[in-house]
Amino acid sequence: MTPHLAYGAFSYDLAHLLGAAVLVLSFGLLYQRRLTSIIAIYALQSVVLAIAATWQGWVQDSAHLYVTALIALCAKGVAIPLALRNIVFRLRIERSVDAALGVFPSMALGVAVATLSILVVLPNTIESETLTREDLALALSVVMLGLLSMITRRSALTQVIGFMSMENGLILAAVGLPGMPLIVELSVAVLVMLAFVVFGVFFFRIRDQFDSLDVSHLDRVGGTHK
Amino acid sequence: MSTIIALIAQLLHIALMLAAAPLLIGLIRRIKARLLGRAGPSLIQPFRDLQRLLRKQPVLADNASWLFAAAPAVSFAATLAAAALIPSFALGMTTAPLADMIVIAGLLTLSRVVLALAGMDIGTAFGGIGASREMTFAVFAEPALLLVIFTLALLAGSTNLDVIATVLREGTLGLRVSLGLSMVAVITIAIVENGRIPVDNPATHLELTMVHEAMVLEYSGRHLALIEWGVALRLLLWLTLICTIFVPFGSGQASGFPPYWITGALAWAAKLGVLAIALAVFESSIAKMRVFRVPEFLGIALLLGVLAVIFLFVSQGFT
Amino acid sequence: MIGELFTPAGLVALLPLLTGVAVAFVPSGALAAWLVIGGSTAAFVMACALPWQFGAGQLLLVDPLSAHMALLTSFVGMTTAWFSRGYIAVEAAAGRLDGARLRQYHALFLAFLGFMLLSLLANNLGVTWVAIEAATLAAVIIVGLPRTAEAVEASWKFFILCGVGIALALFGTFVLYLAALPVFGPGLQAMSWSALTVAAPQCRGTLLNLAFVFMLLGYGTKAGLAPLHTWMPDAHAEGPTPVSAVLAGSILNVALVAILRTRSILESNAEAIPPGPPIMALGLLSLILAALSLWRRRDVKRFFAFSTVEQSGIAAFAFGLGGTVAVFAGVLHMTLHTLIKSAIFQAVGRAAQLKGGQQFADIAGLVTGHRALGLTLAFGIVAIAGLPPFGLFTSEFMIVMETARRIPALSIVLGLGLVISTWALGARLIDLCLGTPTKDKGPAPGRFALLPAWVHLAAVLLLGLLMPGQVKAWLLAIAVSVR
Amino acid sequence: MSPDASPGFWLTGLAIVAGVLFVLGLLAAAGRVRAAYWATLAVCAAGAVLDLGFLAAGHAGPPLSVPIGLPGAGIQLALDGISAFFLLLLMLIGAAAAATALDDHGHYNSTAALLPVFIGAMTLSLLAADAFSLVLGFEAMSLASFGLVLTNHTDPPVRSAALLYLGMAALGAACLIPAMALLVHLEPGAVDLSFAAIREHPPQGWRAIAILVLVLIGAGSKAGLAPLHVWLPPAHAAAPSHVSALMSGAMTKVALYVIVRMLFDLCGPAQPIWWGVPLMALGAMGAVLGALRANIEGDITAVRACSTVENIGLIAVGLGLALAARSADLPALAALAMGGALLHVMAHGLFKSLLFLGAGAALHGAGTRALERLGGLIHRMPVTTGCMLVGAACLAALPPTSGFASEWTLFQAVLAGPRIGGVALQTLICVVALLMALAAALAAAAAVRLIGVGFLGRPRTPRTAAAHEVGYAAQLAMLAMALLCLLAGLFPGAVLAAAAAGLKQTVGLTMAGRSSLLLVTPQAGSPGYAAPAIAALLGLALAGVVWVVRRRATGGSRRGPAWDCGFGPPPAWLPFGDPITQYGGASFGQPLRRALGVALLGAFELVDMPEPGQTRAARLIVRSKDPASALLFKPVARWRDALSGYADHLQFLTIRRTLSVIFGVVVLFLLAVVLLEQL
Repeated sequence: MTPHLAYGAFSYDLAHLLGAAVLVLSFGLLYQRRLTSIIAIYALQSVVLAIAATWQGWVQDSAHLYVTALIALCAKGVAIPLALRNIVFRLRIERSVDAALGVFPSMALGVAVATLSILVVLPNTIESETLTREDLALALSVVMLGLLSMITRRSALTQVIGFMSMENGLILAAVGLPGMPLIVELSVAVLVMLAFVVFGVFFFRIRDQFDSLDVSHLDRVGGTHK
Repeated sequence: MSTIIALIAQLLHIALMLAAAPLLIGLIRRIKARLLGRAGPSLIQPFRDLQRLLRKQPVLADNASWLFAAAPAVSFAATLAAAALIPSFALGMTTAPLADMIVIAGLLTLSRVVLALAGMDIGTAFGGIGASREMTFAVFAEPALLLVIFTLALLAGSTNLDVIATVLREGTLGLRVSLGLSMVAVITIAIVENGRIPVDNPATHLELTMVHEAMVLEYSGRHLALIEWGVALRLLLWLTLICTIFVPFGSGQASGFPPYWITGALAWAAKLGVLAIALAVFESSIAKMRVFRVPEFLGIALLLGVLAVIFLFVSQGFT
Repeated sequence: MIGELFTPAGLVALLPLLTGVAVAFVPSGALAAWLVIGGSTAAFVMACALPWQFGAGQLLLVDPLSAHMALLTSFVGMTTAWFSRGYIAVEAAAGRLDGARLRQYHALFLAFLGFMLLSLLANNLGVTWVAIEAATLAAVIIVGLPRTAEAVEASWKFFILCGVGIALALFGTFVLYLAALPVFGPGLQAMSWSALTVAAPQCRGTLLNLAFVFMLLGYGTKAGLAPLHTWMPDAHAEGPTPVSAVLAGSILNVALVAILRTRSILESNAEAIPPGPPIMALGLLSLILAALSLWRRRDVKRFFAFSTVEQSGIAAFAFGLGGTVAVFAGVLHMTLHTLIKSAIFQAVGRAAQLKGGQQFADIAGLVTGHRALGLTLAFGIVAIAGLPPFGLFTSEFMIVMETARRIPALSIVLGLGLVISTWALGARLIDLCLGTPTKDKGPAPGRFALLPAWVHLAAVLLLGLLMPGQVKAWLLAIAVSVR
Repeated sequence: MSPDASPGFWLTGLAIVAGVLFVLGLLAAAGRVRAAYWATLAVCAAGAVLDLGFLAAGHAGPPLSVPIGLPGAGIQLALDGISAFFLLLLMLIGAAAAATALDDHGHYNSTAALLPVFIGAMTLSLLAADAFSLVLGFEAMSLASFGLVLTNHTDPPVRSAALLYLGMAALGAACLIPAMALLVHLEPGAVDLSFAAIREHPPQGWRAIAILVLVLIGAGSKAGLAPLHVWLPPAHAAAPSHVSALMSGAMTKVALYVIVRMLFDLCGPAQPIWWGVPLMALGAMGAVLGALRANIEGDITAVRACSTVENIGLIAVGLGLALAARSADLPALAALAMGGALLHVMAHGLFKSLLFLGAGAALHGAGTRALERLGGLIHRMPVTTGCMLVGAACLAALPPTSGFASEWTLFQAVLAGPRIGGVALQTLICVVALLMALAAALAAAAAVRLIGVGFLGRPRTPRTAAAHEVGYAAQLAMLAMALLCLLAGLFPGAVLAAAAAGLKQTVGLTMAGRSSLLLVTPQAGSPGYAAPAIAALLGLALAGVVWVVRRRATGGSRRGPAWDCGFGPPPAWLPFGDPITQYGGASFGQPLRRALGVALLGAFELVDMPEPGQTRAARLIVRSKDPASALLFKPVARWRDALSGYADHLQFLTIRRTLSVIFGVVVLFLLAVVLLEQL
């Protein structure tokens, strides 16, 4: 019985609502086929995540969570989407995404995965706090959906975004855990990784797929070395 | 005392074998000649041939090695040793404890191998042909022989020829299918081992059909004499073997009263005579077969041998 | 908490990191190389003191396992630094690395080493994770350094796959924390290895299962367990050899240690599913897959990367098998493999420089041409193939023996994999070291260029057949502590 | 057991011998080649003496612990009858090989580093008294011989042979270690790997069967037991001859020793009768296969290697029979079969190494090992040829040589085999006897072919015509081996006496009362085989013949061109006549090839006859393939390649597909967790 459950139903409802919103948004990511709007949805998801973090911070009254929320808001909600948008225009990537898997199958798969993750989490945590339980289930589904959207799309940017929404899922899980220590450090570390991805996409001029690096512009010092 | 008698019997036996071998050849030649309507040479013609050959000085090929010169003696000695082990007119001679059938087979192989090597020593094509075919035939003859030995060993409980002959002479075993089968097998093997028709023709002059003759083609003088004598001795040896195993009746006991030896010797001579006639008739009634059919011919002997052993297992539930 | 970094134990990780920062600002390549040697040597020296300062802080955990692994890693780091100096000099001379990248290389080398040591010594799941991630990022950059298309692609693949992998591991970390929550309540306690190991029985088994799945798969990716191993061959093959030499042994050790610890947590919890079978399954799969893949390789470094996957599989299998003997053998196997593999990579790197190519087609007849180099490589391959008199024979004997005693059927599969791999290794041994030598295109290594490799092989020989009693007791203590 | 608790003097000495041999490798690596060979020779001789001392006076003492090996545990060495018997053979052959290597036949020097190690490793596996040291020695042996096979590694066939060889070695280890593990009884707590502990808990049920299979694969592959013998001919042909002598004479015997040790000693007598069947069946099969191939191969080393397969088969039959008889509680028969097997071990070890040394001499003196290029060596290399004749006589099992003595004993055992009972088994034994006889006869043919084509006749190449005798050390080594062969042939009883302790230990009964120095008998009191008497009989007959000829015949002889049915004397430009006109290896083997080879080896011959007007010579091309390699080895290689192809797909997936694999694995594991928790 940790103190913050004393806040009763409302806190639970709102946290649950926010988590659910994040999940729904990742379904949206899975569904959406236009790059720009995918980026927009990602930004929205990050914002919702930030709100969720704030709310948790208020519920658990821990200052760390506010920092996390701030990071989520600034970096993922604003900076990264802008950078991606920039890349899209710079590299003139065509806006429509070709999917390796049709809309319906991927959605169905997504639903299945979400169900699976709920199945995995819920019976496990009967005696733990309902809030945590729900949150973990949602977070896991978000992670899995992110992975799913990485493999159902051929376009590199959407894969990158899938990766990032995976990280969102992680942060969601983290903020859900009462008194999670080192949360700031962890989210910073995650952020660094995201920065790497974006940098990589930009640096390697990745247009259509992860695998198709365009390294023609790199100075081939000792290109024979192999 | 008895050992002395046994030794005497032994020496007598060896002398008899040495003497009877050419005689047997003469006998067979004569019978065949008669069957072909010719007068034929006298019985002691082979002795005369041996004499003449011994008197001639041999001619060695230029690149003949010591092995070539030594081979006839060794081969003959091996055959003689084998012959010494096979009881002719009396059982229980001095060498009886040594008369193991596998050893006898080994000694015969020894004499064959030595001659085969000698055949290859000059490096002529014919020597090679002869040696190769001789060894090939042996490859099929020896397993068949071993199966016969197997049967006999199962019946007599030993591979010692003397023991086997004693057991069979008592006749307690009665007539057995296995024995019949083995006898056919042994006769087949004997024909091959002695290079008689239909496998090989000792009297041929067409080199390509030769086996044994091709192998010893380069020999002359005393060497050839030893070889001829050895061949005769081997034929006698095989016929005696057949007699000793399958018709052991009438043979005396070396340690026994010497006059019984006479009866034994007579019985032996009679058996040999019959076999000689049978052989002559058989040889003059069929044609020589192609070399590559000989393995099949021997294969039959082999199967008969297997059959004999299996029959034993089934018949008396051998344990 | 940060204060612990300045304890002797903390310095083991801190010194290389600080030196790395320093190196980043040193213009001269030669000086940088010496600094690298200094930093790694300092780390090793500090690590030598670890066995006398067991204890668990908030940040750092010094128990037999971590002390052993830190000692090993820092040792390999040191020898590799020595080797790297000569090797990189040749690379720079050949113009494959220019000044700026040379500096990056040296700095990142130290960062890589430092973060690995930190993750080994960390007592906090979060810190472990962060350190591993940092080490990964450093390695990614180094692998990409040659800037050839292949290298860049390799590093990109490395990054994406391991990124996803450790994301999963992070989720596992969270769940583990949640599982420990009811025991300790919110706070650092619930994330510390030492506390978790003690309190495992009271943790929620069902949550532990979930955590275990993610930890295993997440860190399994880094440990190169099939089928999550595909990044490893490319990374090893394309990166600069010194790093792949360290990579080969150490990064997977780090991951394996994390898996091992998780396993021992689950073991001691009654209601959790037994963690052994899944680990064994992944281990066997890696063994078989890698052994088969060995037959198709044309690139020498890729070839040995696959043998790394195989060895990692064997070690994982041993850990999955559990029990004092198996864990003992597993730790021994891990240790020896790290030593041998870095020795091999050192020899291979030299050979590649000598023959101007790292394809099997380029390298042949080393023993005839360059006796020392050829024999070093030959002995290395013999050792990695698990043939006597080298140590892997002992450890593999123990593992197979233990398997056959407890799960006989599996010992056949294990043996099959070992046969296939030994066979392939033998084939390549013949190709590389024997036959008519190919012509040299590069500088031959100096007389003592391979001294580190010799030291490694000598150590392996000693540990294999003449293990001193103290060392045995030491390894036994480890086995008992994580059994 | 000895009253004193200290490991015996002999054991300690032999342990030191093994250690010194390992050190000698380093000495040779340091460049002191001749010194190393001399030392090896001396050490092996000393080892032989020590071993004889043990056989004569020693008793199996407590094992000797050496602090090397498994962490903390160390290894144990022990010496008992069975290992001492094999050790004697090893030491003799080792000394001969080292002596031969003393005068460097081309590349013998480059084997100096590994040869002592090889012998030492074999010694270790013979002295081993616990599971680890046995496997350690076995593997070290394989590794050392692998290196030795690679001596002239620049030609491809050698490399491929060595590779196949290494594969078999790895297979051996992968089978022996589990077998050992199954022998070690299951008890929680410390595992005791020592043989003493293993003997106390003989395996039963499926464990025993698994052990039997594993040992047959693991050690049988090393021994060259069919159908895993395929590696043997190429490996022996690839190695330098003195190494082949060791491999064929000693190493295969060490593998047999492992079979004996594990199946007879460690598994205990309480095993079903059918245990002997696989050994008998495989042995007979391999005997015929090997002997037949010996009549077809064209390289004299390969011929010997194939006949090794044959002899190993014969020994295996003996071992199998002994197993069956022991289980049927017929100790006398078991002792007879085991005695025959051990006798053949000794005989084959001696004459086969002699033959290999001779092959090395031929290679050195005449520059080739191909039958089609040799010939007429009897004139140029009298000593070598003489020794080869002795060896070939043993190979052909001619009385009164050692080969005949051992095969006679084996045959006696097989002929008495039906006493074990059961018509099925009896029929099997009958067939086995048939196959054994066939193999023996084939071996005789092979021996004649070997000597007749390779050493007699006319030289086939100028190089052969100019052949020269080998160095004195090699000659002495061959002469010594030949002498040993003759002695072992004349006094098989002595060899059986040396094996007595081993027999007692494995089948619980010695040949005492059935074998004296002069006589070996199947049953007590019955007539048997008296080698000296037979020899004497032969000698007397020979003396008599010579005497008669001397007295009656005209002495001396004239030389002249060969008659050869009227072919003229050779022309001046072909002093030996046209070599093609004499029988070669292929032509000698032709009848057998047609009669058996077509069926068993899929042999076929192809006459390459030039068109009229072409000047090139006609050629006879003969091909044959070993069924084992066609039915077993090639498919395995194919599967391996196919599987590695599939495994490779995974490596070259795109990143996206790889991620899907990860995703799949995660989902799989989560599903598993769900299911496990629902249960």
